[in-house]
Amino acid sequence: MGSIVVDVMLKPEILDPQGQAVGGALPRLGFNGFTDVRQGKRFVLSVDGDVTDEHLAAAREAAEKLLSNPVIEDVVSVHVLEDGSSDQGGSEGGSEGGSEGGSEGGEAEGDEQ
Amino acid sequence: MGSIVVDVMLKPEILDPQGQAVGGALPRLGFNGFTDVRQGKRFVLSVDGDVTDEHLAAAREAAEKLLSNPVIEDVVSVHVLEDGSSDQGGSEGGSEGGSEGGSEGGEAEGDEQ
Amino acid sequence: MSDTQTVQPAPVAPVLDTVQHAAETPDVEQPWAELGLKADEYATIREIIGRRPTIAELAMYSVMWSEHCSYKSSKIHFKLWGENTTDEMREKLLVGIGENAGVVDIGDGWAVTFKVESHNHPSYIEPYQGAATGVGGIIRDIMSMGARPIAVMDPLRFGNLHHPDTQRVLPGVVAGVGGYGNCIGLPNIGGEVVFDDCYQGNPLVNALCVGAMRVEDIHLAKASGAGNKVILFGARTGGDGIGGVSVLASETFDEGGPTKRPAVQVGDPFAEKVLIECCLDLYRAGVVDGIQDLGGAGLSCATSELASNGDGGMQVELDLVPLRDASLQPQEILMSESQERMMAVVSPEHLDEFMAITDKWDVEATVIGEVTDGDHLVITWHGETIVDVPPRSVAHEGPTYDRPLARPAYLDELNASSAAALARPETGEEIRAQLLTLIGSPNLCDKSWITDQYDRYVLGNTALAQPDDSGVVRVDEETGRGVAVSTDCNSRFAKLDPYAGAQLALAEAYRNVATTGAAPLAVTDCLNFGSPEDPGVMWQFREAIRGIAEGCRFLGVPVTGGNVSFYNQTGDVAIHPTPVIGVLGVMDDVSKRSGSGFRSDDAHVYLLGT
Amino acid sequence: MRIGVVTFPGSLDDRDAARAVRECGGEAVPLWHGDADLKGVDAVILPGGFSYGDYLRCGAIARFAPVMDALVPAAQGGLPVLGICNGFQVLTESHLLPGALIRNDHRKFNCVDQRLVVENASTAWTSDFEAGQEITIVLKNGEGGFVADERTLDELEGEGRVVFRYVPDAQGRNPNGSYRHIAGITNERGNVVGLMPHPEHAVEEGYGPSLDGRGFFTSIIKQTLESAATA
Ligand SMILES: Nc1ncnc2c1ncn2[C@@H]1O[C@H](COP(=O)(O)OP(=O)(O)O)[C@@H](O)[C@H]1O
Repeated sequence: MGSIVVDVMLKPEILDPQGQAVGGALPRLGFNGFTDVRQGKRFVLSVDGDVTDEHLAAAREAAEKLLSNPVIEDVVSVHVLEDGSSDQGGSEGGSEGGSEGGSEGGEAEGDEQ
Repeated sequence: MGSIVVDVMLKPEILDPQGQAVGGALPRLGFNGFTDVRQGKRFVLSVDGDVTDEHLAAAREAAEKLLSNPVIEDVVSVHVLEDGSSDQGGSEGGSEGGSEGGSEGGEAEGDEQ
Repeated sequence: MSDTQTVQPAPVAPVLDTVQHAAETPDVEQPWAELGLKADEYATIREIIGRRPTIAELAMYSVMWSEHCSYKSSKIHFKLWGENTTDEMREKLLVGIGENAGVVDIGDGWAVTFKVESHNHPSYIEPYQGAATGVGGIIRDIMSMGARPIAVMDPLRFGNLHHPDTQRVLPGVVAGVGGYGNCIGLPNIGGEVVFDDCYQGNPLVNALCVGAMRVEDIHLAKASGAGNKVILFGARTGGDGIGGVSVLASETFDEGGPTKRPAVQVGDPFAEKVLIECCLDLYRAGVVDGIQDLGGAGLSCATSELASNGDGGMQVELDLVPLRDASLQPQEILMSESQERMMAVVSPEHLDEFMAITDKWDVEATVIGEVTDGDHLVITWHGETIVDVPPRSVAHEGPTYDRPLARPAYLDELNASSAAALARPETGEEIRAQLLTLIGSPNLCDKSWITDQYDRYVLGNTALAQPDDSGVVRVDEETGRGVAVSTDCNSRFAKLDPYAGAQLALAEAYRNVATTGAAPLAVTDCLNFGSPEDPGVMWQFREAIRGIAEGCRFLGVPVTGGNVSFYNQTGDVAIHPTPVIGVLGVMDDVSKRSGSGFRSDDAHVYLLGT
Repeated sequence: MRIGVVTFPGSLDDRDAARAVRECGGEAVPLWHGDADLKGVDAVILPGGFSYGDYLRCGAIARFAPVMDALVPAAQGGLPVLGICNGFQVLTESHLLPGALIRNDHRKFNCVDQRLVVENASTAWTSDFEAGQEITIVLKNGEGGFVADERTLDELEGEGRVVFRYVPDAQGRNPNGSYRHIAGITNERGNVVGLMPHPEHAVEEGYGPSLDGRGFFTSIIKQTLESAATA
């Protein structure tokens, strides 16, 4: 079973109350090195079998049509999740960080609206 | 200016009503190829200058302490955003999909709680 | 189920533990202790069914015989309710204690049902989801009576406002109550927020729901009529709420799905909103013979209670249950506490119409069995029988305990230290300072930071809500007939004297309802106490029940239902006894209600009473 | 005078909106999300609530309901449409109105009796008000912050399409962080109006903070009767 990750962020010029709240809380916990925080959404779409180009094309279209609102958001990435498990793998470790992205460098979504 | 991406997902065994609602809507829009959808959060933390190992260590700690709720969520990835812009770049294109991740393959977060 | 401990995984039977297999292997070691059963309870189960239970049967008995589901420590004291309920008090009572919620007749053909329940422990572990699913659970109780839920309330107790953990628990609980109630579209018409150090490690999240229906629409949880279908509808079943009971989980199913069992249940208010409208359509169509919500103990509870309340047996094919997590074992499916599910009993000629209605609302519905003319609850798994038990023995004939009780020794000393000994303010300055301290204290200050997070207007029938002492909602849009509800409890009084403290709580709620102009009609209660195994706590508990029951007789209003929550303690230290009382009253026209507070400039102020 | 009230799965204030229509002398016609059929109504209300749980973005999934396939062209053709709260969100997601509604700046759900200024009293839904009139109706939402880019905001203001503004508090803040205190807007034609506050909760004596909400419903009823008379 394969998975596709769609990442959506608010456009830089749109106010992000959640990111702001996190950014405000970090220094109170002793994290002082961060100048800004923005919060977005990450979708993991599962498919039966391997991810095909058709799946990716459909995911890209769904990302534009449904998963993001082009008035306020950008689709910043649509890519295959390499681990292949339905969602972030066995949850132990969730170590796909290293393997995700990069791998399918070509499929980044660049054409909002 | 550098950025670090933290990805957080609900643990696989936890019900995800949001993902479910999206999963239910996709077929109505003609997208039939997806068997499951899970929705998570993506944080982009900005730092002044380049991302250092200290920044990454702090981000990992913040991911565990503040950005995720270990009772129901996993931090699935903490990695450097290569574009270097504060968040997904100039929003035109948002083409970091290819360059993000992979780069810092080692830093995936694996030790919830 | 909230207090199950994590136990060592037991070796998993390589074969399905069928009834036949159980009969053939009487000596298999069973994890009854890990499942919270006592040795004699386990022995009783073997005696009832004449062999060792299968793992699925053991799962059912253990969860249904838990304190939470069986009321085994409290039941014996419930006879005080009956003894103190006169025929006159029963007059307006359409459904009394024992059903999912009591129902009272408010006139003009309208009936109202209301009940308060606790979700204390889950809300401490995961405040948002704990509180949210608490609200969701009580709403399903009200729905299962045939009513449309019309309002919610949330009596809350937290530790010290300034304690760092309160900063985690309070905002989470409030957001959870609001998140669920707002999204499901029920006005929040009141509640309480009390801070006391005794709740630091054990906050109380009680939730009350009120529902209304026409008298003839009352539905009950019973399965009768051989051949009638048993339908599970609503959300799919996942591993929710069985996380602690890993003894039930197979460790051999690493492939092919999540094998971890979440202890935290996640609520889906949208699914429940759709379920409400779907159920109301089903009731209107007259296609439901019996109905039960799935709450704690999930399918174990729904199947055994429906069958037990009916006049026959029930046959269920458990492998037909739609799953969210394909790796669940049958015993886990029986114990799962996945939210937003209901079970209905439907006659075959109504089946198509039933399914058409659930389809209209996109609610998944599955026939999983039928009512039989036998007297057993029989559950199969891919054709093999894994449960074969008398349903009453699971649902209603669990163990009861007459636990020792003793008046705590500290009470005399506590009562001896009276407020008279405290210093009095002497000067105007001191009085002023004291007044400011009082009105600035968390327990007396403005609560709008909390109440503004709740929708009090949705449904358009709210005649009073915060900051008034009772919530008032219209039931009948033609006449304005409606109800007033208030919940109250000062646990510091109850600590000093649980009998009088409980009566003071009752009296306060009764007064709050009466002063709106409503005639008090019925009482519900949520009895939050420490461990019943502590004789001092058990004494507090008995005194509180006695106080409420006798107070109710004096006032002429019956207790129609409620909830007991034990084991509210941190280590050995119990919370103050906290018998939260809800009183409901009726009014001919709620637009004529009187609110609290001054309403005009030249009004006179009178003091009534002593 | 028939006003349709759409019910999506998760709509909450649909019955209230229908009641408000009736209270003000109109006939309320229930419209179902799954039917691309407007039943010949004279106007449509998209009510408040949490359609589809508002899980993705408020109104995002409802926008694709069959009833919207009929409603969008009808609205573009001049059918009066009022979007209240979640209905406003559906209108922005459908691009019948510009901008978007995001999470309140304080990140909490907020239920208050809110003062508004009516800035445009010439839309289909506000003609019974006076421009500059102050009204108090219920505001209750978690994602009510109106945002749009500067150009759109300037355009809205320049064309008089800001219909309602929040009266800011003593600190100059509005209840959800809306850009330029905007509470409600209209399209170029003035037939489509969306706002976050809830007029349907202020139409009956004894229930709600005022009777100020009636003006929305009496406006549309009068206008429809007048246009029927002149037709
Ligand atoms: N948890 C709550 N949920 C809903 N309403 C609440 C809650 N707590 C308090 N309220 C409401 O807020 C108002 C003020 O509460 P409070 O100050 O505790 O009142 P009082 O001290 O008069 O009992 C009352 O209308 C009460 O019903």
